[in-house]
Amino acid sequence: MGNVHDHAHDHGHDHGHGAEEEEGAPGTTLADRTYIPAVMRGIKLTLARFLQPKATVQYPEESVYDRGSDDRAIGTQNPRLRGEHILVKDEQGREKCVACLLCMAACPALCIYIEPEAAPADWGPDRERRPKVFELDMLRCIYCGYCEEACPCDAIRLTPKLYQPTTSRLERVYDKQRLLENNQDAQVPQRPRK
Amino acid sequence: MSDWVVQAIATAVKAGLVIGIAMNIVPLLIYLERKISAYMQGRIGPNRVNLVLGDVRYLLPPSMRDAVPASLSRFKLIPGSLQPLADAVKLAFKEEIVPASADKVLYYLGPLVAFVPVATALAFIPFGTGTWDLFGTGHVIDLRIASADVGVLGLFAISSLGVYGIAAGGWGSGSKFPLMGAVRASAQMISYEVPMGLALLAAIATVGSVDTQAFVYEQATTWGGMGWLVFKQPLAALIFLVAMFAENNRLPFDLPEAEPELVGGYHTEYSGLKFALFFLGEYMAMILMCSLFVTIFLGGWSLPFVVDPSGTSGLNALASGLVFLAKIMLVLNFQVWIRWTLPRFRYDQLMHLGWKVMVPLALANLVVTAIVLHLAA
Amino acid sequence: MSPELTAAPLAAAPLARAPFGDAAVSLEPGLHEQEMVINFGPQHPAMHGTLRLVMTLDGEKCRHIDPQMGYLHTGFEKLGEHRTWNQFIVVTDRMNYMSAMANNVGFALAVEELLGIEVPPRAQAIRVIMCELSRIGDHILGVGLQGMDLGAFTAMLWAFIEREKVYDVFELASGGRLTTSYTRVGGLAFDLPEDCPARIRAFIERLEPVLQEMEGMLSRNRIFLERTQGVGTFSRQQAIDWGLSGPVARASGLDRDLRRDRPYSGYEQYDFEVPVRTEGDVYARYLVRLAEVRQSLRIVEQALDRLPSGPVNAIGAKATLPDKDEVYSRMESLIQHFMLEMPGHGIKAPKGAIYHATETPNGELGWYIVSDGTGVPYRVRVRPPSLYQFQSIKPMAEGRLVADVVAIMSSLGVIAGELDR
Amino acid sequence: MTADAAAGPGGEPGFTPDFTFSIDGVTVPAKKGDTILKAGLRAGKFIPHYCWHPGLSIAGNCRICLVHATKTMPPGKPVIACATEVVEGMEVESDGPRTKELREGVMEFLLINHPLDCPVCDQAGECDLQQYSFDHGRETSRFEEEKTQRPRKDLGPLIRFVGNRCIVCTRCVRFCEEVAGTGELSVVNRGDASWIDTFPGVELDNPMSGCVADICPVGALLDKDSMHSTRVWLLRGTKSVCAGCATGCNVNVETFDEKVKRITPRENQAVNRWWMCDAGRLTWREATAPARVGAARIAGQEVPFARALERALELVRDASGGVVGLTTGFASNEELFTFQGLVGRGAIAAAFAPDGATFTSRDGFAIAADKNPNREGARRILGEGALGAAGQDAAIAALEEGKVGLAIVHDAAPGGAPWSPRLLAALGKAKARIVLALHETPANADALRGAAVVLPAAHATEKDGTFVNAMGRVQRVRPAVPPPAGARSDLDVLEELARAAALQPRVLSAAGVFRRLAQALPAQFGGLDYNALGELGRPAPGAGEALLGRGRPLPIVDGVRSGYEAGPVSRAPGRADDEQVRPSVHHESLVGYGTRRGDL
Repeated sequence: MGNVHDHAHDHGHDHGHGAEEEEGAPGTTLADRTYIPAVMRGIKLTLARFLQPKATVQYPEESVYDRGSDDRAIGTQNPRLRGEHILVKDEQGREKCVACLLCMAACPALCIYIEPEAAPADWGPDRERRPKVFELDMLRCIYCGYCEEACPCDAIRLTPKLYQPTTSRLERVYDKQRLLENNQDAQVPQRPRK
Repeated sequence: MSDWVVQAIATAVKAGLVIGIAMNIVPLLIYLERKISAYMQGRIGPNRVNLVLGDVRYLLPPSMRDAVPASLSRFKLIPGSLQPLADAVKLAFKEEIVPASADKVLYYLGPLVAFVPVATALAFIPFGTGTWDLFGTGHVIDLRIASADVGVLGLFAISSLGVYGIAAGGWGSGSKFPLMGAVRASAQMISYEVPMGLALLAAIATVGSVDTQAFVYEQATTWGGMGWLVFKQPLAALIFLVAMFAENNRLPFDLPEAEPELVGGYHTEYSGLKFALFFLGEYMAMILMCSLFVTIFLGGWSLPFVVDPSGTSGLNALASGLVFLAKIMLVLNFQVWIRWTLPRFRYDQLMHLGWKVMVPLALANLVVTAIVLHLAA
Repeated sequence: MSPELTAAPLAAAPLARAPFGDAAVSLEPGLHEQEMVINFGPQHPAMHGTLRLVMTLDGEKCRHIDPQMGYLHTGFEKLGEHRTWNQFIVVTDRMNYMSAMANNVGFALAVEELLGIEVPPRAQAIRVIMCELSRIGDHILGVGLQGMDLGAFTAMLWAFIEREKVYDVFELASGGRLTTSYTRVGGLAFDLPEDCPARIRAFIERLEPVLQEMEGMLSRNRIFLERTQGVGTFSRQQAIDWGLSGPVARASGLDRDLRRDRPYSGYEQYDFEVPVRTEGDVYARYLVRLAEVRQSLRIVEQALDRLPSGPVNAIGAKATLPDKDEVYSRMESLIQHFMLEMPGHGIKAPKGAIYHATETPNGELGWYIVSDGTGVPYRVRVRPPSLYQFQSIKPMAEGRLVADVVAIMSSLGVIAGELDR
Repeated sequence: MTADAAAGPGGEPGFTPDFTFSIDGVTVPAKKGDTILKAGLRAGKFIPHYCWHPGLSIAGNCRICLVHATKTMPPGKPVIACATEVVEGMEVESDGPRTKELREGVMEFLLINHPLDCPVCDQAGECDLQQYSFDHGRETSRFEEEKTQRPRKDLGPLIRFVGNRCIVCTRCVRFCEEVAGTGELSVVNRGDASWIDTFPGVELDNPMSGCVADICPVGALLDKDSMHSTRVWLLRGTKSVCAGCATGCNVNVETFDEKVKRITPRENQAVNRWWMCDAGRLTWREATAPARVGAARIAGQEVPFARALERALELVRDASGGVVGLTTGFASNEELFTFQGLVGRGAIAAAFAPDGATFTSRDGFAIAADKNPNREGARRILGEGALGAAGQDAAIAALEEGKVGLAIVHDAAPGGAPWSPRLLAALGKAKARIVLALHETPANADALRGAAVVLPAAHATEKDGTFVNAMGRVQRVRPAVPPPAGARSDLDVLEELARAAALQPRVLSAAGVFRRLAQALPAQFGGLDYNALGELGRPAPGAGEALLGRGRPLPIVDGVRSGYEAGPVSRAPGRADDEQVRPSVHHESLVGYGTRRGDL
């Protein structure tokens, strides 16, 4: 593999012209002409790979986040991963969303539909509005996170949970209830802004 | 019982055995190929299709069952080992699509012609000793199906028919990519039969016979059992090996299929069981060619200290068969290994290599062999 | 279009069910002609994405090539007229999906130049890191795909493993792997996580052995050399004439790199070289890509070494969203947040037009943006490097063998999503 | 009014500059007595302002319009552009670093006590506070202390007050004082505790009270009718005309998702200045009222619209004997003209909604007692003979003769047209009857019952056409939402019927019908071009200055105090979307009133 190394390390001064000419054009030696060195080198490399750890992640059983950090850049659950949405509840169990419709406006995929309504009287004076309808079409959603970014109330967040397959399209349209219950137990930190 | 009856029965048994084993090597080979390529590429390969034989804890007395963790208790075969079966089932249930512009007769004939001659040619391969005394009854069984004296030539003649299947399939598909694949296959076959034959000639000259058993016997009895032609005729062996890759349409010579260029080559338009038959034929051809290579250059079923070339015991015969199988598998794996390592030749380069490099080399080798043999004689 | 091209498919004979032997009637026209018109794509293993080459073949030889586009037309440019400046960034992800980050940065830079916003140094450095990582990802996979199109499947999968690691870094920073949407006009969506620089370092340290492996598989492999050297040769003048840019142009001796010649995002601070070769063939493109990966590694290392601290969004320009804590507690910030998010308000670019180009992995990605002073662009026109590279396949590959067309095609690095826009 | 066309919104007819001065180096013409702000606006130089409104007196209390100007006393002191008269040669700096600093300071003060309400505030998106803070204010706040708290309450049936958002610009106070003339509002308390309130025992219930929500530059005063229903950035405005009365206020019909969300006034100095009445604001609810005829019927059975129209066409084709037509003052000019052609020589009777409440504001804005948006148009097209009792008598006579083969009833009046019981009874004598109806109420139930075909008629928010207001001004009404499911607009239907009757070769658009109309009736509509009507309309021949509400007073009936009781909505029995409306006496009373409509 010596000549391979030589070639690999000439990049610093290799300004394109004639690094190969100095050491003889690659593949022109008599040995190279027989193809045998290339075959042997290839076999050596593939054999080395044969014995190395494998990159495959057995997805449903394990995820990239289970891998040790030596192997992948991600070794732990990535809090920034943009997965399915949740609607956050406040301390009293009410949805935090006040139906300001900023997420609907910010969404580049136009997948959010909200109808506002006045909050029930017993919610007190601090809560005037709430969403009557909050629908998120997960099939249209591109998981860009703009809704979370736009939310001035920390009401909608993207969780690192990736979506599960469903058998009908309708199931992928999440209503308010589903968004409120979706992955609610998981502690989803708020994505940092700056 | 007269000898011919015994021989007739034995031939039938041998035929069943050879075809059965060859057909069973194919799924094994497919599995190995997938696994080896996966491991080389940093993947795991097929590991989902298993035969789960139930919970082995139920073999234990009830009081001991809890001691074994559930995860350990489920007995599985080698992970993914049933993948070829799953593939076969899948292919069997796939829709058979026949292109509207296909020439139906050729289209249906193609896969058959690709498969049958290859399976037939296996008849000439000696898969064990030729001197097994059947359970001491005095009936000497030759462990090959057809004990023809012209085995090598016959084998060579019949196996070459396989390309007609590819040509017929490619032409009969009535489509452009398969046509190109078929033309490439025919040209490639012609180009590489020549050096292959010439290399074989050198081997035949060295051995002095065209009988396949004679080839093995010669190798097993000279140079202390290691008189394999790969040592006596290294250049011929190399040429034969390279030509073998080309004959089998394996990388770096897989031009008739060449996915990035011809989509699927001659089998682009095939689906379902017809495709499976092509697939099977291709792998059978690999087995055939590897058997031939083993027989001619790697000493066939012989191995010093393991197989006695003229032994008559049943154990010896069995050992010879296993040695033969092991050698085939080694060569097959080599073929797989090369396939996943190298890039593909271009059409003109392939021709260049065949006609301008390998044919002269093989000729020269033949001449040198002749001279050496003449001088030795 | 040549007469053969038009004549052959049109003279369609009825697909009569012919008796055996009379194949002349049953087979479609073209099989019996001296020249055969063959469709490479839009569904073809070697046409990455949905590209189409209509080729007239004389045996294995390719007489004419008619490159056709439009099979992945997504209307990105038109979408630009209906999305706000920041909303369009998610669209840029999907243009060249091999290097989403570079597209993000390119568009953000163009808008910032239109608005006259100066991005803080930390954001610039992070953008450089991300651009170079996406270049690494693109080139290493491009090299691998070049191998795959020549039959070396294994090298491609090795490349994919490394590309996934690049995506790991992207995911760590932005939360998205392929569609990163990481930049914003005036900065970035968020700062790098604390452990990200260390992880990037770990990744680039482990990349060198892999590069050597790839080279071992391909660079001195005689089969690979025979397939690539002298194939698809383009002279420097031809590269200029055909509007080529990026690694393809540099392989033809066109010493041009916007990072060096027209620095943006602080590229002038970094010490790197622009690999140029003169051969202009497929092999030269391969070597240029590999050399560029190493240069990118150098840039990333330097950028990590001197990663400045500070904010990642322009302060005071009224174009970036305020910090969330401020939004929850301060009226001015809340108003700014609302104004930037509400349709019809937000970033109002001044009237005018701008062309801003960046050196993306594929070449010069230019953005011509016309603003009419409203919250959305009046026109977004993209100069995709792929377009010019795709059309240059005609002079490159005509007269060569089919297998060469495939080799040339994969050496151009054409991305259909970027090409068709 | 000849100079009318030249006067766009905010434009001044006959402006002749007396001298020039300069703003930011740009020379601007001005009249003696102009303020900097006004002269600047006229020249297209915008200076931010909260408390200043072109229709109100100058208060000068918000201070956001501070500029630097020469020739002021004392020199060098920043002045408020809204209250400073320009003098010749004055040099104003409104866009420099010094001004920026001033505005930044003012914005900081204004926002100190402003609550973080943007997410729940309906003003967000059209809020001057947001706009100026973004354009001129600081990027973040330095204020650390507690914000003051002020009450939130309902000031009147339509208006909700959110005290914390108020910047005490007093636009609303001045509006009630100077425009409405009712003077319910005042600033109470002082300093940072001051807020807007009604005088004790008084409600903000003048007939124009909704306008205070329009002119409020922040979200302190909100229209309860549309509160929490949508967001302003989603709304698509359609420039149309209010069909609530004969004044014909210019309005924006604002819709989202093909539903009307609110109606806001549109400036037209010749008609409604910047205002509109509360009743007109609510007219859009007529279109969603439960009484709405939502589907076509054949002999009482609901059928798809296309089938009913087919049946109607058959009836017209097969009609033998005379034709009688009944229409209303709610039909557009084009509908009336086509209708007239369709009925031909048969009798036409046009019924008009009875006069209702009226109101004339202190600044001359008037709610007409005539609740028909197009009585003037009907008079001009059908002639006096068809109107009122005369027309009805003629129709009754024709019907009772028994030779009428087909009666066509076009009832676009909300709440049903007030036909006389005799006429309704006589309708039964026609062999067949086609009815286009907006609402089905006790008033017109007899007309619908027994009709061969009933087709849904379009509401004013669904129409394309023109109305002539009481002052003789032809104004365009534009469709903001589509008619009910599957239906086609009235004009379309009438045109199809006319074609089926072989009266005309083809179906025309409203523009085409208007062209025919203008040619056929030169004395009434001559010289008018549909497309040249523009956003503000044009006076029809004979309208003249005298008709424009100054010379000849509008017919006014006194005695009904509240404007809410005046509009046609009061005749619409019940409303849809009731849960959308905040509970208030006002809306409840409307419902109750509507059911007693027949007593009017």
